[in-house]
Amino acid sequence: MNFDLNTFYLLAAVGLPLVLVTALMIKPRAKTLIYLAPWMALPSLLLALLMPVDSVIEVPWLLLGSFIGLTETARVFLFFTSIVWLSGGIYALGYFENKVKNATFFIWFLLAMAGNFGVIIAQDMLFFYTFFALMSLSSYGLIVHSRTPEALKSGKIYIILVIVGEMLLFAAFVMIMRSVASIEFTLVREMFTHLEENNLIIALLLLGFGLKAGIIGLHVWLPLAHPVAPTPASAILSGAMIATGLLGLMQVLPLGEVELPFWGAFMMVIGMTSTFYGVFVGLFQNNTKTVLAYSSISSMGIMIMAIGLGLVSPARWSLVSLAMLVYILQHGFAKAALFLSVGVFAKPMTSNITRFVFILALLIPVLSLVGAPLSSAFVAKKILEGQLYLSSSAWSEWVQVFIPWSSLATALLLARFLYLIWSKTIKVHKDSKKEQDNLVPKTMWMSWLFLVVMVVLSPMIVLFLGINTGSILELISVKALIRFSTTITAVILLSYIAWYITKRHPIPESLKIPAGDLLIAVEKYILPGIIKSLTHSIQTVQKSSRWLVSYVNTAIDSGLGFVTRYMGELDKKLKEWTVAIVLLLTIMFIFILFAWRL
Amino acid sequence: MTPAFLYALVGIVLFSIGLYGLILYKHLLRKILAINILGSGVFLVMVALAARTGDAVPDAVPHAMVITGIVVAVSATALALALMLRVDAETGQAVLPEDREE
Amino acid sequence: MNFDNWVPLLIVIIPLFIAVIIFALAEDKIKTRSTLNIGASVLSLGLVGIMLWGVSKGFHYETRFSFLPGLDFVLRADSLSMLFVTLSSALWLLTTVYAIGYLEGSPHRSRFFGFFSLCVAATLGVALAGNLITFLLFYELLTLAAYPLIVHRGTQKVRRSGRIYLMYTLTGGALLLLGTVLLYSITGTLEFVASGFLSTLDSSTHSLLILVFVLLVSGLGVKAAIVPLHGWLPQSMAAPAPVSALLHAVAVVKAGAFGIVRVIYDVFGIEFSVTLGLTLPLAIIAAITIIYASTRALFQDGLKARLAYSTVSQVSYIILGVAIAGPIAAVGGVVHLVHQGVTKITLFFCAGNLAETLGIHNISEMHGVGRRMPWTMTAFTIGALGMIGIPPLAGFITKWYIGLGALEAGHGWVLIVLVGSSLLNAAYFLPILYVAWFTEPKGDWPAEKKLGKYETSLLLLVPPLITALFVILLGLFASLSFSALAWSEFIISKEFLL
Amino acid sequence: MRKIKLKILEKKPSLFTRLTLGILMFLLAASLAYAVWSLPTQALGLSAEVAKNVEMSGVSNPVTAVLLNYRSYDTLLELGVLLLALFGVWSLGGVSANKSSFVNPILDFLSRFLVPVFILFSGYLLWVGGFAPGGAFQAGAVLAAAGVLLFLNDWQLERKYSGFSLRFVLVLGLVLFVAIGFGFVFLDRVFLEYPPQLAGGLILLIEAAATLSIGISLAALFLGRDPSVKSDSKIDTGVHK
Amino acid sequence: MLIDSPHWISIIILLPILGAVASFLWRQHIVKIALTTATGTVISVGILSWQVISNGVQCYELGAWNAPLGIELYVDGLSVLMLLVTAVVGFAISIYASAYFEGNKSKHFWPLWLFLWSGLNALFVSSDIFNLFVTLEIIGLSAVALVALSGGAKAITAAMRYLLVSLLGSMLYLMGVALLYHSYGTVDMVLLSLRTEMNPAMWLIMGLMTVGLLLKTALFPLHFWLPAAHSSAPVPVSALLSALVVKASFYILWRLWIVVFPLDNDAQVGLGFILGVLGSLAIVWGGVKALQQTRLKLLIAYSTVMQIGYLFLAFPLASIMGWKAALYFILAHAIAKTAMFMVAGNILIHKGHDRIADLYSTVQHLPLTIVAFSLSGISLMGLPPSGGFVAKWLLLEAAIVSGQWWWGIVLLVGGLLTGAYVFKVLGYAFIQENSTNEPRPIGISKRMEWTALSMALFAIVLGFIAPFVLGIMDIGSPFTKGSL
Repeated sequence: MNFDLNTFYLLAAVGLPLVLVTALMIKPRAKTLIYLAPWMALPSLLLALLMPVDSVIEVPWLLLGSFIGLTETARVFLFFTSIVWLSGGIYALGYFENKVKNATFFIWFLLAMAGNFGVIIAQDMLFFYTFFALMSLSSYGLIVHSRTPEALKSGKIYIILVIVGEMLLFAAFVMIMRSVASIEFTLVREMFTHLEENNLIIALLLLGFGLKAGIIGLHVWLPLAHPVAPTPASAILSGAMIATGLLGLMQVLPLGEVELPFWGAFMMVIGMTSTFYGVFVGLFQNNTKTVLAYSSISSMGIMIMAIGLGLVSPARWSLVSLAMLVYILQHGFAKAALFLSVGVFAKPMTSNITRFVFILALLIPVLSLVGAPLSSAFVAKKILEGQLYLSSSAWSEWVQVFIPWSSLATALLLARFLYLIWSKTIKVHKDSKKEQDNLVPKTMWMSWLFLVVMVVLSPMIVLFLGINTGSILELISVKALIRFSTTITAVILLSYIAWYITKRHPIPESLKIPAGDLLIAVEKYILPGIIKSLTHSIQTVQKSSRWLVSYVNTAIDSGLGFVTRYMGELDKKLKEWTVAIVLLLTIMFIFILFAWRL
Repeated sequence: MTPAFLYALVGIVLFSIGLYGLILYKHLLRKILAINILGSGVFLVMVALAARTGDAVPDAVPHAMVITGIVVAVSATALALALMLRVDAETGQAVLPEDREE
Repeated sequence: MNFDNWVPLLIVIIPLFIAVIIFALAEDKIKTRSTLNIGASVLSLGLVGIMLWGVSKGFHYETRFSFLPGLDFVLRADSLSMLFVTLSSALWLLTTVYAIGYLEGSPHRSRFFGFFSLCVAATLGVALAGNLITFLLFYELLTLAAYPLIVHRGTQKVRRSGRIYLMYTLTGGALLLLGTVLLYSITGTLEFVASGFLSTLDSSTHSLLILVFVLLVSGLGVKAAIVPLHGWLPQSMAAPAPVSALLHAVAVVKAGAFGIVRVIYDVFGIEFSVTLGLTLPLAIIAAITIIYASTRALFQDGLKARLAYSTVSQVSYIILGVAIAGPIAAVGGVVHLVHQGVTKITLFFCAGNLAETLGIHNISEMHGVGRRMPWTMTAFTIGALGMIGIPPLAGFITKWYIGLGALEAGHGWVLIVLVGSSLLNAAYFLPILYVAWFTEPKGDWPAEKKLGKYETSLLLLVPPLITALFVILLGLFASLSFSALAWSEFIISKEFLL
Repeated sequence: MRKIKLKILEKKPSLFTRLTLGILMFLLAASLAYAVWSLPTQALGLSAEVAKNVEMSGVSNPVTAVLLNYRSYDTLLELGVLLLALFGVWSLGGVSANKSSFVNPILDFLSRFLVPVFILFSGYLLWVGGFAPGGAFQAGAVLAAAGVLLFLNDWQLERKYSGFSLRFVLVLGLVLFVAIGFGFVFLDRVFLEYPPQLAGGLILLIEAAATLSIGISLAALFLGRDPSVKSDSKIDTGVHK
Repeated sequence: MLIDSPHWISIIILLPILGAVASFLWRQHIVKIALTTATGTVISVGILSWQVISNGVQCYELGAWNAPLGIELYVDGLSVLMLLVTAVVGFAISIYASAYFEGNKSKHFWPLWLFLWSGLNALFVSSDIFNLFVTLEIIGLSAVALVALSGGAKAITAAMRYLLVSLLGSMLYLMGVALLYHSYGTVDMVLLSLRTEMNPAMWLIMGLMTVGLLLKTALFPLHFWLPAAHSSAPVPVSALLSALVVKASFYILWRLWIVVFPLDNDAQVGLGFILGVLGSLAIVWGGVKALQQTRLKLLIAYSTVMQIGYLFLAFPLASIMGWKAALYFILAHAIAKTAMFMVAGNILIHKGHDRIADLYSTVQHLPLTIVAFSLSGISLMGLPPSGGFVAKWLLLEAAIVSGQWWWGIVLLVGGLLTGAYVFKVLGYAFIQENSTNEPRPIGISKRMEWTALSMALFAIVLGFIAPFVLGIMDIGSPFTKGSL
């Protein structure tokens, strides 16, 4: 077993959180252990920085012989995921400062963390699938942590969808394994070329990973899970975990090698629709975290569109992937920061200055998400536009048009978010004078600010991580600046109008789309029908089987009764001499008859 | 119709009558008597057919068997009678339980 | 008759011998009885270890003496039997420890442990049997030895389930006997031969051979709880926990499945069964069992009843794996023998713990039990996830291989069955985990007992944890040379003339 | 002797049963008759061998020769059967006989006259067995008749003799037969094989002892219970039902 | 030297008779005499069978008169096994009875029992059909007297009925002997087997003798006397009746069927079919009735009716393997049934009644007895480790080889029915409810429990020594036509 150092480091990154979990299981109330929890993300951060890239290592003794290692994309993912986990963890320490009775939250937290890191370093289907399952199942614990009825209900929906997703992935992986006869991603991608009936496989993969990434139709659990989960958990959920869905697709699909026009186009369309659908429904929500959830859905939509582009014109994939990485990195930091900010702003501020600084810090991630010139989102969208323009397929022109509109839509949604945060903080602000001690714990706003800084630095980080997107500066052309300022003014104008209208006659309740839109509809109209018919059929089956059983029983009993009675008489009769001897003689005569016939 | 066959025929008739009596009558004494008739029927057949040796002296072996048979029948009857008395003493009537007409 | 010839016999004789001694032991001699029990299981585990090492080195262990004209009593250690023997003797040790803890202070313990070791002797015999007649002998002994364990509690309900158990298993035994005699009258030999000895027979006997197959499989199917014949298993859940743990997770049920594996591989030979067109219907029946039993499990409120139905469906995985005539599916089927055994015994141990310490029998009473007995519930969770087939655990390996093998052999529909049944498994296991971990306890427990300073007495707590650990290890390190998976590949490589 | 209610007018079984039984009996008799009729009219059976070996057997009457030499084993077992019947009757415990004090004078006179005649006559029968029809069983029967006559007169065997000595006499016939039969095995002969020259004497000896045993055991059978046991004891119930 | 002297055949007959006579004479130390005779008989039977096993069939002309005139004793594999089983069962019963009977009862028991034993030994060795009649009578009368020994109204009436039935059977058999003698001039089986041929007289002979013996063997329609007799008799006697006496008349029918009756193979199959059908009815009837019984001894008696049915299944098969199976059934059933009756006896004495319902309290005091019951139950059911299984296997194989698989099915159904009633009884042994307060149970002597257990264990061991036993069965090939 060649136990070289790299394997040790990789496995340690994943193994360490698990070790701490067992420690916490043994001594749930040890304060020191709990404080250790966030720092478990550190080794993977170091790994992301120092590990040589492209070293796929075979670990023969683990599972069915697994392959792990850091590829280009994996390194970026590992980097921003570990940072999000780190800051989320520190934030959680503050968030649970007084309330933490025992370490249940941190046990689920560490399990999900291990799962997340495992998924990133996995280079074969089984290792990926194992840690993907670990991550999804343990995040259930995070979602239902508050144990409120809505939390449990959305948890239930989440776990059902996760299990269905798992099973679809299992089927897909088995089919791949059958035709590819190896579980390593590289070989899987190569073999994809001559895979004949791959439509079913790709559909299953799309469903499986789409569920995690929140494509339209499969996104229903996101808006329900995030608001109920504790803030740090929902931050990590939408910051790091959703991205693993994308990572899965990037690992398995033959991006850049095989041209799958149909699936590419399909994904582009799906991506775009979910972007705008996310924003459209998001606007109607009045819970800050649900708005953020819908914004994650819309940004994921863009990523799906990018993958679709990769499938439609594989030649463009090299640059598109860079754009995706940049966007995901930046989106991770920004979305996590926004979620954390919700928690921070929920607490009263001490003085006006801190409040002003906080609002400024809040604006940075919002602007970067919208695609402000200096932000990496801007870079990503710029590259995407370029590639779309260059790709030959008919769909790409149509999509290319929508890119600018998408940034407008996200801007609108985030404006809605700002409005909601603003209205909440003001209320708290008034009576903040009384409870001085209810201040924002230091760890919370420290980790939040750390993330904001990360958002700012993301263009540089991208460069540092070796993704040469060309120097940021030459991209910022004057035209881009103008376009950006126009969108900003349009957003301010539109939001003011919207605010003004809603103040006069608020939107009637019935029109409001509840969180989890499609699912609610399904639940209200379709599901009850199905359940009713199902229970009805089961009842009929049970009733008939019960009737049959009782019928059979009565038949047997009466039969037995008859037999015993009949036998009783026969027995009594047999005892009489006449009958006995007559029988004797008859047997003798039969015997003689037989002998005679012989 | 040699005399031997004639006697054998009588033996057979005795046999049947014995069997008839054994089956029909309930009282144990009648049954024991029937058994004896049955036995003597068989012995008669045995002895009758022994006389088919042509000359005056019949075949001795069946005769010896009949003597043994008779002794066996006697001892069996003795035991049967003693048992009948006990049945009568125990159950008040010399009839087998299944034949009892209460 | 050197040492090699004595080892298999010794392994079977030790528990038999112990049973006789324990029967004679007075009720209050707890110390001696426990030491005897554990000593016997450790001793036989050691012997199995020696044999395991020997078989891998190529030694040939066989005990043979003539038993009927033309038929011998044969105990032979081939690779397939080694797998099942190791499983049974390992789990026997654990269950003994568990049973000692579980039956603390209950009456008739001598009688219980006597019949218990009798059962184990029968299982080891079933595993080591070298021909069909010896297999039949121990198979019937198992039926008999299991009955007193089922009716151990002596209540009316238990006796009724005992009666149902007998009705099924005795008829099964009769069918098996008829099949064996019919086979013997056709072929003249009953020895297990690596890839079956029936292929050489001329085609005139094929219709008879199909009848023999049907008789044998239905006889064995009763114990393997295939759908129409599974009625007795859920009923016999009223037996005490160690009984349902060892018997219904390992001994009785496994003997049936193991028998079917033996019949298909070592009597008919897989290719010949395929030519006779027997494997497909069997696979379909196994699939129906899996789905039907899982749906039935959904509606059971009793914890052990739900586990029982899950056993019924899980055992059919083995049959499904074997019935799909591909080598990979076969590996899945055979390895599931071990995995299902280990996982199911963990679940039953935990169910037993809950029943013994807190008096919980139904799932509705399990609210917040995770907080009261965290370690038991962790073991239960590992077991449950293993059953559903979540990757790092043992169950996943089986489903992976069976799915793969099925596709290999062109039976696509099996994959759908696998996915469907995994969903059903999740549907009936996750609510239990949900109720245990994520809900608040409602008032106090039905019959709480304080057993030792941990959540329950160590004797009850350690076995499930060990088996849960096994569930993880078997899954995590499946590719190692001495793991169950490698061993089953070694078995299957001999069966399929690749 | 307790009166046994001999219900004469037993309820007649129904006509139907009697009819079927009648038919069956007729059928049985007819088939037997047919079978016997189909036998050869002339059949020597074993009379030739018997005649050939009679002088070897030590007696001239062929029946006694068969009975006590050729098939002596049967006779041995037969004595056993008789003794067995006695054991059986004694084990039943017998019914307590009520002694009627009134002695019938006629009976008394007749018995005083006839008993010695019976004894004499049985002695003759024993002797004539060798060369004419007679022998142990017939003699024993006559002796038993004498015994029955005595019992009818309320004759009681003295207590002194009704113990071991009675049982010894009962058993004497069988024991002597076995002793003689097996005795010659030590003179390297087969069981129940008599040296030809001694055969006659031996047979007579066996017959004498047999007559004695048969006579007394038949009489004891008539008495119906073990005289050594006090007659008033009610039927002793079994120790375990 | 003494060991290999040819006279052991006569000794095994005479010794019990002398024992009976001696125990009749010297009543004060009756048990000592009886037990010494019993051991003596067992030893002599052992020596005889060792002789036969080592140097084959033995033929012994009594009184040095050869066949047609004199009586010949003939011992082959079949008779050796029957002698051995009688010796084993007899010895166990003697030990059991020595503890079971006291005082007055044992005074009557031993002479009758020893006479019965000698009758059995005489029957199994004799090859003369009239001699068989006499031995049959010895067995019949002693059995009747023994049944009447327990003295109750039920026992006496059962004995009376049994006597009448056995006398009727013997008379029918005697009529057959008479006809046989007068058509072929001899009563020796060997000579008869050469001379008999199919003619009207032969039909009748076969009819009479078969029906007579069926009545004494209590095959299904003619079984009405057996349950009452076997259940009301004292325990050692009912064990004797079920294990040995019933088998004696079967043995005679068997010998006649193979040796005397002029039946070629398909004639045997044709005629055997009737017996096979009656046997199957017996199995089903016995099984179902046994299931309905509430008292243990009656249950065991009906199980005898069923087991007899098994024996008659061998007739329609008419193959050597079928006969061997029947013989194995006799061995296994004799030993298992003796053990079961002893168990019933122990329970009866211990609690005063043998109602199955409240068997639970006995289990506490008589663990060995319940183990004996389950072991003998296993043998009766024909489950693997036992002698019953070997017999069931051989019969099943014979049925299938001869193509008449339906007898196999009947056999299996029988096995299930036996399983049903054995486990019904065992089930009660596990009930936890504390039954009504029983009168202080009477302790029973260890000897009785250990004999029951040893017989049960022997029934299981019988399963493992099959090759040896089947080897004995081949001596003198008793099952081929012209064998004797």
